[in-house]
Amino acid sequence: MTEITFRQALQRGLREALDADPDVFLMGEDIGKYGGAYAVTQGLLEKYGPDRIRDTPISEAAFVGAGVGAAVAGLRPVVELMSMSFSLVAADQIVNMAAKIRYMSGGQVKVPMVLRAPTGGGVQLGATHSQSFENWWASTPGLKVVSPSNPYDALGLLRSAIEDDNPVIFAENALLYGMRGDVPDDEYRVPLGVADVKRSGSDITMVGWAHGIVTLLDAADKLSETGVSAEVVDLRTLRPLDMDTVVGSVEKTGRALVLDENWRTGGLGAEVAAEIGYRCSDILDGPVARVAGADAPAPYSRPLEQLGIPQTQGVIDEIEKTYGL
Amino acid sequence: MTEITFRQALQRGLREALDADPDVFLMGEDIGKYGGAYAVTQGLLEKYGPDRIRDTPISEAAFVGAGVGAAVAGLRPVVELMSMSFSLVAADQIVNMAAKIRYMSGGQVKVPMVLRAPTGGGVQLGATHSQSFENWWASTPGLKVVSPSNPYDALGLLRSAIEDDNPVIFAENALLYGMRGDVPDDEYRVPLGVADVKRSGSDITMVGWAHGIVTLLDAADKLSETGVSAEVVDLRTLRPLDMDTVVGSVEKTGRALVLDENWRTGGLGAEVAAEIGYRCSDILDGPVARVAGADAPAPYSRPLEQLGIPQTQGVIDEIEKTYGL
Amino acid sequence: MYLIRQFEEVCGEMYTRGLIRGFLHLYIGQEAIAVGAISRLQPHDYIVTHYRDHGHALARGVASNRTMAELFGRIGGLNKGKGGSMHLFDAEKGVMGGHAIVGGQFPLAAGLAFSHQYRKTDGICLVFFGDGATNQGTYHEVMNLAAVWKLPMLFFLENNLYGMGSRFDRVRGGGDDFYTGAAMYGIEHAVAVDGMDVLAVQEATEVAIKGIRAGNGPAFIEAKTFRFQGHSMADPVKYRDSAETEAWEARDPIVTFPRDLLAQELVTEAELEKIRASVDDEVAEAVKFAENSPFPPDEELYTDIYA
Amino acid sequence: MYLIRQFEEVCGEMYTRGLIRGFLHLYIGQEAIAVGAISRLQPHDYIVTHYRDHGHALARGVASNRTMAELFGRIGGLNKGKGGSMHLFDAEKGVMGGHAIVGGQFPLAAGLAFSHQYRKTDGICLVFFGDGATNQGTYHEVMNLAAVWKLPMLFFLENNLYGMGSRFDRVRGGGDDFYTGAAMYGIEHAVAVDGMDVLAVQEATEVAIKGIRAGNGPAFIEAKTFRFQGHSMADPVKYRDSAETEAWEARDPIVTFPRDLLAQELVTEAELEKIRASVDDEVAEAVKFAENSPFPPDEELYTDIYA
Ligand SMILES: Cc1ncc(C[n+]2csc(CCOP(=O)(O)OP(=O)(O)O)c2C)c(N)n1
Ligand SMILES: Cc1ncc(C[n+]2csc(CCOP(=O)(O)OP(=O)(O)O)c2C)c(N)n1
Ligand SMILES: [Mg+2]
Ligand SMILES: [Mg+2]
Repeated sequence: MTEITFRQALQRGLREALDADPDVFLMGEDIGKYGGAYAVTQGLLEKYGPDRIRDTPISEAAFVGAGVGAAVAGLRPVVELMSMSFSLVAADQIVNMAAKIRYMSGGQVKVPMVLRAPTGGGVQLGATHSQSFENWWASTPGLKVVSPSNPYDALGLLRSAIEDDNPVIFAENALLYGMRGDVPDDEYRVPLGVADVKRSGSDITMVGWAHGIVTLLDAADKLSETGVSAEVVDLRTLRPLDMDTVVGSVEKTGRALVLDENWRTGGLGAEVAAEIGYRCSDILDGPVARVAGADAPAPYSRPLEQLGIPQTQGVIDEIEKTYGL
Repeated sequence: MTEITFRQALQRGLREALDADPDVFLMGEDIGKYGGAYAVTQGLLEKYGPDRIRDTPISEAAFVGAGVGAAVAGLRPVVELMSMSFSLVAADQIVNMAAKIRYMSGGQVKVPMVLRAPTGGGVQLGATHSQSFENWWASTPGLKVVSPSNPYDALGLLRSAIEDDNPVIFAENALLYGMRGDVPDDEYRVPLGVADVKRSGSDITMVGWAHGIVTLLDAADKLSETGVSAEVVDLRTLRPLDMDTVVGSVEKTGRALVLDENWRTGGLGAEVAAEIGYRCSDILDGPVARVAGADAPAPYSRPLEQLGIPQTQGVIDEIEKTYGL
Repeated sequence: MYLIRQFEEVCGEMYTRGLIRGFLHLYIGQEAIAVGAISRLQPHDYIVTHYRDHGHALARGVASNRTMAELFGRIGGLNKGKGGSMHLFDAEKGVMGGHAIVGGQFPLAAGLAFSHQYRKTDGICLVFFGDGATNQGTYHEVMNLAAVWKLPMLFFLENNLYGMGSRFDRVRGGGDDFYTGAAMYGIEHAVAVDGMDVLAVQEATEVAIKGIRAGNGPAFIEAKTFRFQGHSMADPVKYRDSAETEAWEARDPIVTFPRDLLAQELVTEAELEKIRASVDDEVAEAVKFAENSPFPPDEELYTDIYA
Repeated sequence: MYLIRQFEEVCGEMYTRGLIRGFLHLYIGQEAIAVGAISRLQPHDYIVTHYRDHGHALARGVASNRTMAELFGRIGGLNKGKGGSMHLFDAEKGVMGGHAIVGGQFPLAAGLAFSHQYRKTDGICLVFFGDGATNQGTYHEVMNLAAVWKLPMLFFLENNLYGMGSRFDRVRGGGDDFYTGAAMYGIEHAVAVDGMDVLAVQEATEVAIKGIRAGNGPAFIEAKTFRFQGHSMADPVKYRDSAETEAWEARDPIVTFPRDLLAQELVTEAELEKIRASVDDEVAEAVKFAENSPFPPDEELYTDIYA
């Protein structure tokens, strides 16, 4: 066990993959000489050279699609977008190319590619730079989507993602890069598609992912002070969704709340809530509560921005409102 | 009253707007000389001339964004995409520009633009050409999204959309272009954001939109044969959602099914189901049933494609499974 | 070339009979390009193209019967019927699609070319596209990327003058020649060639590929050509006059090439007849194969989504 | 120019003090461009720019105090604090943003230019962008669209040699000059100008705009310049050596322009001092104004989403 940051966990995963497999290479804007906008790739150019750590022009559609091409040819590209917000200019390549080329070809090719990107809001970057489009990519057949909530999962999921033969969107909430956590020294994996109970409890199941888990664990702490025992389920993978783990938890607690930090309407949180509602209707003690980000573009001004992001108290209030706990 | 097709209804709406307001102009690929890929704009170039009916290069990002610019300057562009599937190459302009420019500017500008596009699958165009991204645009604050199910609504909604001061995504299910229906000769409007009960019933509320309404009405017919009285609610507008009408209906029937023809996971149907589940938990006689398109890229082959699209029998089966009706 | 022509003619028929559906874009008139260019490839080279892709597949030697079965949406098709006309794949032959989003194929092609460079082989990627596709941003982004990275990539523009109903000069600010723009990206080898002349295409491709394999980076060829029919089967072709079409039809490679061969006595009328007959047979067999191939079983809806 | 410089220096301080947050991109070193170019506009012309936008706003006469308040995220800011540094708007003055998606501003600018054309006014739209932005597809698509439609649009490239940490020659296949590429799109008037020389910029802009207003269609100016500081406040600037920076700093327009004026006796040191003092006051006042402006009230989260 070593305590490292989320950023270091990712860096370790990248280094291991580069060491282990010559087919792995990295590509993205300013990941080399500049060291990466969020410094995840710092030092890699010096160690692995420009053939494997490739700075790209500001041409997201081109280099995301080039990643697909390289993957189809059997390489294992790990592509970095400077922000998930910029995935929109590459949306067609992600949704129509990465996700579908295997299916359209009748299974003749596969796309072992990872597309990493910092995601989320909360640091006053404004409306165009604070978005979490992994919610959309998670509704796209052909893609896998993960979004870890701590250094352990970040490393374990990154290992699995790079080894996976499918296009994996790896969404890194930028608020977490500095988070510290214990990580084993051995080569563990966190499998894709498996949710994780981050805290067990008996009164209510609170489901979330990524930075939302920080909020939920905090809420669970606060709730325990008033005698409410909350279980926190971390989805970790947004596609495929591990609804069995979620449902298993709700079957135990009889109550459920889903936290989605992105826009409320049509977010992934709605999917999770609808599924819980369907599969647990017999045992639920009330409706599935939802807490989500404001249905508004992200404002720059700090107090407004914070108001739009789900906070601990909002979670507690919603539980009180829905279940009277 | 005149019986016209869905296509003619749209054409009438466009002509009226062009006649009424010199600030209205049309732009899109091959809408002029070619007459439009789905012939909606046929004859308009001849009547209104190339200044107002503008053929564009195959540059969706450029001309969608140019529409935003023209709208910001006070014109009222009606922009056509040849297919909603192509909206992805303009995704950034739709989501980061059309939807946000007003908010980011602190309300200094507005975007009175309509973005029309044929949408949906079912005619063997394959995975890249059969998609309904209005589901995503409907989760984007700043946009309005409509998708009519018949000629009457198509004309009424188009009139409202063109007069609206916000960016409106106008999703035209391509299967409906030939549908005939009665349309009043007067200048009625269908307001944005108001759902419509297309058939009333007492046993179950079936919610859908666009081509899904054809399926639901058919299912309601079949259900009535076995004595089940189904109410069909047509959302018509996907953003803002008129959940009050939906909830009002469910309060009456005590049962609900949501039909979303697009991919099941993370679709708009999940949002509607989650909200019904939340707001109607006291009165629901069971969980909110969901029927949706297959979570798969659209295959070309007809039998496979049809298998992936919700059919009448699938709706009936789901109701039977969920409610035993 | 004649195989492609005959195949396409029959496809048109099959579409009218409802056996092929969706969008069908025929390659009729442009055959000299696919045949001339693709004949210069090595087996480890890649081909990427757009939705007007039958000609490229056939020129690469992809089985005509499995191609027809694909258009019929049958399990015996190249893509098990899942791709259809616009998305033909034959990975073993390096045919990496058939892409129906205009301009969507450029980035993929860059990545395939990159794989050759990364692995230090002498392979290349040949990417076909139309005049209309040059107005997509990906064209620009990938031309630049290929140039900066010196990717082994041959950009092959089939300039048939129209993108659907839009003549290029109505939607393009630049002049009549597209190839001259390549220099702006630092793509040094860029030429135009007569797309109705299969030998000229072959020659131009040979030269371009030699430079690419030598490590000179990407090259660009613009072939001037014409599609004799509508954009797709749905197109009534009202946007151009017949004089233009007739002028091009007079240069039909399916007519002119055999005529030249005959004139130079490199082939006899009898030999030509034999070739034509065998091609006609092959295409008829392809239709039979397609008709006899079953539709994909239901479970295929959910296979091939993930590896 | 000195107003911009002083404003930016103070912004840097305010950022360090935590009063400005998010991304902050300073315009220091490039002042001659905004001032030279924007001085040639008429009131009904539009300006569209990217995230490095303070200079353009100030040069257009946008109130410095409301600009500072915007950076502070206050209700008295240009955009009520909702936009921040990267998204400055002043619609009354035709400043249509500040856009933070690289290349995202091109289509908007085309539409604004189109509105002038459609209404048959002589107005234009001036769009600023960086060297890095030329690698986005929208650049290409809009250059072409503007040329085909002859839009009254001035493309103004501020070539400061770097896009974040990438020197242009590491990410661009073309040569050192960008402006030469405009001809490929059919943009006839395209020139380069010394971006450190405010009078040269003014002159070049004057000429370009004259042609645009005369109905000649779009024009293109490339100004060679340099940002003296990092890309944003987060940038430690490890990717370039100080010699390059120093060479450019020696040509600092804030130093050279007054020096030239003094040499030509067009201004006295005392007059300059007076200007500087008044600018310093204005910026200090702007900070005060910003500090005293309250944060937006909670309900502002949900206003301005829809009209
Ligand atoms: C992004 C996108 N926009 C529009 C279309 C519709 N479309 C399909 S083919 C085509 C014309 C393309 O013309 P060109 O590139 O010249 O190729 P050609 O058909 O002439 O071979 C258009 C507009 C599309 N498939 N994708
Ligand atoms: C689509 C997109 N990709 C990447 C970024 C991140 N980014 C912001 S500015 C920038 C560099 C742009 O350089 P340039 O256009 O030369 O302008 P400069 O900063 O030099 O003024 C990058 C990569 C972004 N904002 N948008
Ligand atoms: Mg063409
Ligand atoms: Mg720059």
